[in-house]
Amino acid sequence: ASAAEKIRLATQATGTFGWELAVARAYGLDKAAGLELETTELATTEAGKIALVGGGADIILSDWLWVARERGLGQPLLFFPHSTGLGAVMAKEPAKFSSAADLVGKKLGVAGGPLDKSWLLLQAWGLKQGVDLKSQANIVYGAPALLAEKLAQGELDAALEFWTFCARLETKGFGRAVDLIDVEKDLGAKSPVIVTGYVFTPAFAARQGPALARFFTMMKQAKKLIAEDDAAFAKIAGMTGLPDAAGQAIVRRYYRAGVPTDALDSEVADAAALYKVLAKIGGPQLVGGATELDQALFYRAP
Amino acid sequence: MIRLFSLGLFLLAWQFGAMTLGPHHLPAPAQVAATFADEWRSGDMPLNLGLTLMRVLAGFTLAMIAGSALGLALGRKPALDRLLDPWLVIALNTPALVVIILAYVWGGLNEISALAAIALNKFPNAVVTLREGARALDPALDEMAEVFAFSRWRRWRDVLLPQLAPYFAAAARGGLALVWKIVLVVELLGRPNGVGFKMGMAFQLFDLPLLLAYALPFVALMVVAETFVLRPAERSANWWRRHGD
Amino acid sequence: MIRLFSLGLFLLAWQFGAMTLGPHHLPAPAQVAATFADEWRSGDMPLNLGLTLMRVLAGFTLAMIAGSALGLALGRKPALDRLLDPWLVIALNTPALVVIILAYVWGGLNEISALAAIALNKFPNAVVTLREGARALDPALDEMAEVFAFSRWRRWRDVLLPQLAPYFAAAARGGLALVWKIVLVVELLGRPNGVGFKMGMAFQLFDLPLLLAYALPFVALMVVAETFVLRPAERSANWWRRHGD
Amino acid sequence: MAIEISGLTKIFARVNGDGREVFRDFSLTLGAGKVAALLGPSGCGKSTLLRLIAGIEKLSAGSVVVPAKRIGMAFQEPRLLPWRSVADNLRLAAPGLSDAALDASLAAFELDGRGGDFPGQLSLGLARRVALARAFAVEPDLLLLDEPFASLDLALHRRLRALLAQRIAARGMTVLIATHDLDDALLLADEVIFLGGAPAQVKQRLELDMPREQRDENLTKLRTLAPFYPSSEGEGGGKSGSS
Amino acid sequence: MAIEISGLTKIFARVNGDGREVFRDFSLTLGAGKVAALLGPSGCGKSTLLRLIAGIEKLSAGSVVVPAKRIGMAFQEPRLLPWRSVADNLRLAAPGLSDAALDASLAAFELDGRGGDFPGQLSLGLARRVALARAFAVEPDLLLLDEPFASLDLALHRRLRALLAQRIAARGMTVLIATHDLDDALLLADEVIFLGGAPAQVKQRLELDMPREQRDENLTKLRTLAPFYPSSEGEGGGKSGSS
Ligand SMILES: Nc1ncnc2c1ncn2[C@@H]1O[C@H](COP(=O)(O)OP(=O)(O)OP(=O)(O)O)[C@@H](O)[C@H]1O
Ligand SMILES: Nc1ncnc2c1ncn2[C@@H]1O[C@H](COP(=O)(O)OP(=O)(O)OP(=O)(O)O)[C@@H](O)[C@H]1O
Ligand SMILES: [Mg+2]
Ligand SMILES: [Mg+2]
Repeated sequence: ASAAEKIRLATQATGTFGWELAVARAYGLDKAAGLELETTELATTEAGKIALVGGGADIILSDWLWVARERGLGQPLLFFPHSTGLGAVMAKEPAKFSSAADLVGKKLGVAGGPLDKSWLLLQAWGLKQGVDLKSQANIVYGAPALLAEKLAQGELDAALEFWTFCARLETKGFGRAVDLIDVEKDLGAKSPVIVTGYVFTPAFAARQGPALARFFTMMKQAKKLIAEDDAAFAKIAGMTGLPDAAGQAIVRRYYRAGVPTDALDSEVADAAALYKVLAKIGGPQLVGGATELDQALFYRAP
Repeated sequence: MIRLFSLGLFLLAWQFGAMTLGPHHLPAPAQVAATFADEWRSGDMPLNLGLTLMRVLAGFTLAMIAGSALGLALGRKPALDRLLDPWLVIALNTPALVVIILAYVWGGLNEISALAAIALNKFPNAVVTLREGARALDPALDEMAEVFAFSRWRRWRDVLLPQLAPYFAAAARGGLALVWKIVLVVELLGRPNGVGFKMGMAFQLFDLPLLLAYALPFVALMVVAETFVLRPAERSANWWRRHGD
Repeated sequence: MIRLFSLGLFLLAWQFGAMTLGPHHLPAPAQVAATFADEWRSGDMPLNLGLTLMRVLAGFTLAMIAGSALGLALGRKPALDRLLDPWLVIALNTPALVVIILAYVWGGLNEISALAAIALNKFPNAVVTLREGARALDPALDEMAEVFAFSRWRRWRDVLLPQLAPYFAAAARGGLALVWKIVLVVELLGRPNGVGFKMGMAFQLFDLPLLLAYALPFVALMVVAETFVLRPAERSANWWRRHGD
Repeated sequence: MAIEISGLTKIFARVNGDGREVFRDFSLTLGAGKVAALLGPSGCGKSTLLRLIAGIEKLSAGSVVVPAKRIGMAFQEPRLLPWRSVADNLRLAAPGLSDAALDASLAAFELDGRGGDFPGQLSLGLARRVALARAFAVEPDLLLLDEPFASLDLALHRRLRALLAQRIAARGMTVLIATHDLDDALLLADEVIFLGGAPAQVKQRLELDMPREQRDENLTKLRTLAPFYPSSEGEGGGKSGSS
Repeated sequence: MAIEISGLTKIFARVNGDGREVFRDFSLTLGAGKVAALLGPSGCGKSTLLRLIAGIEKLSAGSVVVPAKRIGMAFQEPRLLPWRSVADNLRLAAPGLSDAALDASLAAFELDGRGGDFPGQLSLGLARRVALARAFAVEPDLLLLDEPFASLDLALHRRLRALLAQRIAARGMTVLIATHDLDDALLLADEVIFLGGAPAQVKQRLELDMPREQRDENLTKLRTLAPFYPSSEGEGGGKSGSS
């Protein structure tokens, strides 16, 4: 057999991509797939983008909105689904903040900044209920970790967080006031919509098509193992950053919910539907010129 | 004027670099300028730039005044210096991230915590520089001022300040740049506006033209300030150095 | 010794603060120490600290040498200064984030880009400080060296260096701290190891003890270096200043 | 009120650890309103004594009592602020100085037209005159002059010495002059103090009663009062006077 | 090979814009191996001339030709490196100096035991002697001395003047001495140049042929050669000599 083909990956150190790769290695899935995976762990998601643009990595994890934007700006990147995991509005007493009207005049933390897609979805959801959250709630942007801490301190009434932080907040007794999955449905998606995916250049896809296919299959296997095999999850439980089993179980529940299940075509349709909503709220700043999703961004194996 | 020529050269080099590297690795000046114009028209640029400038000025003033005062005291009183030096070294080397996070955690996500974090980050630098200045003061002139019973104010303005001027210049030039950089991080981590906040967004989108459009106005401002304020002021203040030939 | 006392006071203040604010706002020294011990035993701490130290040293050395050389040249040759000053102001005020991103995008995500980014960030600060030093040089001593035909080396070591020493001291003290802070950001944005990488992770997990456990060893190192290397060296180098009373 | 120095010890630290003792158990009283001249070999401690009296040198032991007074001092080097013009250097020391007084002061020391120069633009002799003008500008009660006429040509030296004599006559002040020129001492002082040795001691004291205005004519006679001190008069160069 | 100054113009810039012209179209030739003394009122341009010859002052016009030579110079202030000991200050200027030569050099200028002191620990007179020792230590072909004996007591002044005469006799060098002391000029110089005026001009030149060893005895007679220049001899203080 020929030598294993090399794929260079940039991962975010605390993210789920890392868990999956660890499991894949532990179970020898990479060797089985004939792949040599060279991973660069980075501290932030943005660092991955530097890696890809600078040519330091073949595949990174990012969201399709960004890919759509880059394509609009002339960088024809490709995207393949990884996870549907979305965050939620977390609060000490979740029941008190279940509708948009409940958030009016409240101090709402928003992780990821004004162009974060969860936040845009939440705004669209609010507008449907006749509430302009951006102006009617007291918005505090900040780093997700800092906002989680501030919510715990009681400085915020509620916070829109990424799902990994939602899980940690749940271990501290906070609950989901508004789940973004419900928001998506409310806005016209049929099932949980893809959020993150593998991003790479067409040149790489053309060069390494078969290896890429084997890579995706391998990742799917790893995801399945984490979701279903307790022994596999035990191997990476330490990477969740939570010390106790109860917390880890919560994270795993979130993780499981994020594993994509739909066929690619229905994912694309849902994404296109949401894109219109996002484009309207986020404006050209977010999406560039296009108002329709450029569906060619979704990679289909040749 | 030679400075204009030098700036032109810089723009040329930039343009040339952009053409060789491609717009994805380095956006061309025109592209950045267009992005800037868009942001200005939308009102985002004036607002955020203004806020950032205010934070820079406030943080800088606070840190320079307090830092210089302490630096001078430490430079002139070795006993005090021995006592406070370890604290200073700690303050100097504590990463900005830690200071900013702690400030936000203790003081809340608000403007006052932000300003405190900014000032605290710059403060030890000013202390260190001015302390060196104070140590290098000429005791002969001090004695002269003592004998002729100079008032505190005259001693400060006419004897000490001119000797410290180069240290102030170094602390101020380096310090303004440092404060501006810290303000960016402070805004990135916990403010809903300002250039740092906007640059964080641009960074998330990996939008280099937007990033540069927000990064460069302050740079341009400093070039202007250097050309029309700092340089001429220094030239006249330093006449005596040129020994008239 | 007064320094030990001062450090003890610091630990006491920290402990007291931790007790009042609670471990969630400020982890106690013992907790941080325990985390540090864990990380040390696991081998993570020595590895990452070592890598970071190497980057700090390399970046610092590079930037100080190049920066001082250029700073001196600019301070002594006003024409060159006028030509390069705008570039310097631009370099000085370009946010670290921008420099780091561009370095990584142009040079790839590797150690060389990282070092270049580190050195480029510190470089203009060294230039600015040493330029002030060069401007403040005493022409009378230069003339003396000229008349007695001092060799280049002796002119440098015996005439210029002692006059520049306080500026070097300021640039080095502030510079080491600055480089260390920049290394953290450089590691955060594009290195798979090092203290900055670890602190980024700790921040994502909002693990304050871990954050401090990684932030403080360098600080401690600097306190030790200051106490046992810098201070004694300065004391003996500055004997002549004390005018023997 | 006189200047009282008693039991003064002054030890300067040295690199190798042991100190250099410039004064040991040194005592001296100078009458108020009197002019005293300090003579002694180079390095014996004249400047140190002036500095101790001015209060800018710490003592190792003993006491130096100087009644609180307005002090004017001309250091052995000019000690001007290099970043201030000649006029500003004077004004800073004597804030009350009117423009007319400033001009008069500059003219008296033959510094006309030099008010706008910076110290770096002066010859040493000019700079020292500025320092002298400054010492007088404060209208001192106690005037400390460290080699006031060094670096001046002889003609100027004499004119300024005459000026000093005039001013002393016009306005009572306590004056202490360190000098290497016996004539300065003989023409100006009420009392000449010859220092010598290490640690320094008073080797001789010479009281001069002759009114100052008569001393010029009697200079040759006055010189005979200090036969032990080499004078520039006529006895030739090289061989003479091993102090 | 002589020093040739021709058509020299030197203008210093001033704050208000117009310059101060110290020399205008000034010419002077100094013979090789000769000793010349420069006299003139304070501020006339003596130091500037020495600095022009030493090559550390730019000229505004004209030419100063100094054959490439080893220069020893004593500035009007000591100009020692404050961060180097006395011994190191000498060694830096004269790297070839052996330890024995260093000690001898210090002893000759009565600086025994001062090698380890820093300049800040010296009295002005001591520091100036170090500067003199340094100028000699380089074994110069051209020696430029700016008021070499100022701030020294008269006895020491004479001993060092004798030393200088000795060294000149022992070793041919071109020497230029700026001084305010006519005796220095008369005892040491082959040629005395009296400067004056602004811009400075040569007012008088005086050639002295008498062998240096005979001059001590004949000093009084020599003084009569320059009746226009005030001498310290006997004629009293205040009134005389408006330059
Ligand atoms: N760097 C300078 N800038 C401006 N003017 C200067 C400078 N150096 C000297 N001068 C002026 O040039 C003239 C001559 O100065 P110089 O030092 O040569 O005098 P000098 O004859 O040595 O006097 P002295 O006997 O007082 O030392 C003086 O009027 C002085 O003010
Ligand atoms: N700051 C100092 N540190 C150490 N020694 C000093 C210091 N100042 C003066 N001395 C020493 O004290 C002695 C007296 O110095 P001082 O300046 O009083 O002498 P002086 O009589 O004024 O001599 P001169 O006539 O040369 O000016 C000298 O031996 C000198 O070396
Ligand atoms: Mg003295
Ligand atoms: Mg002179």
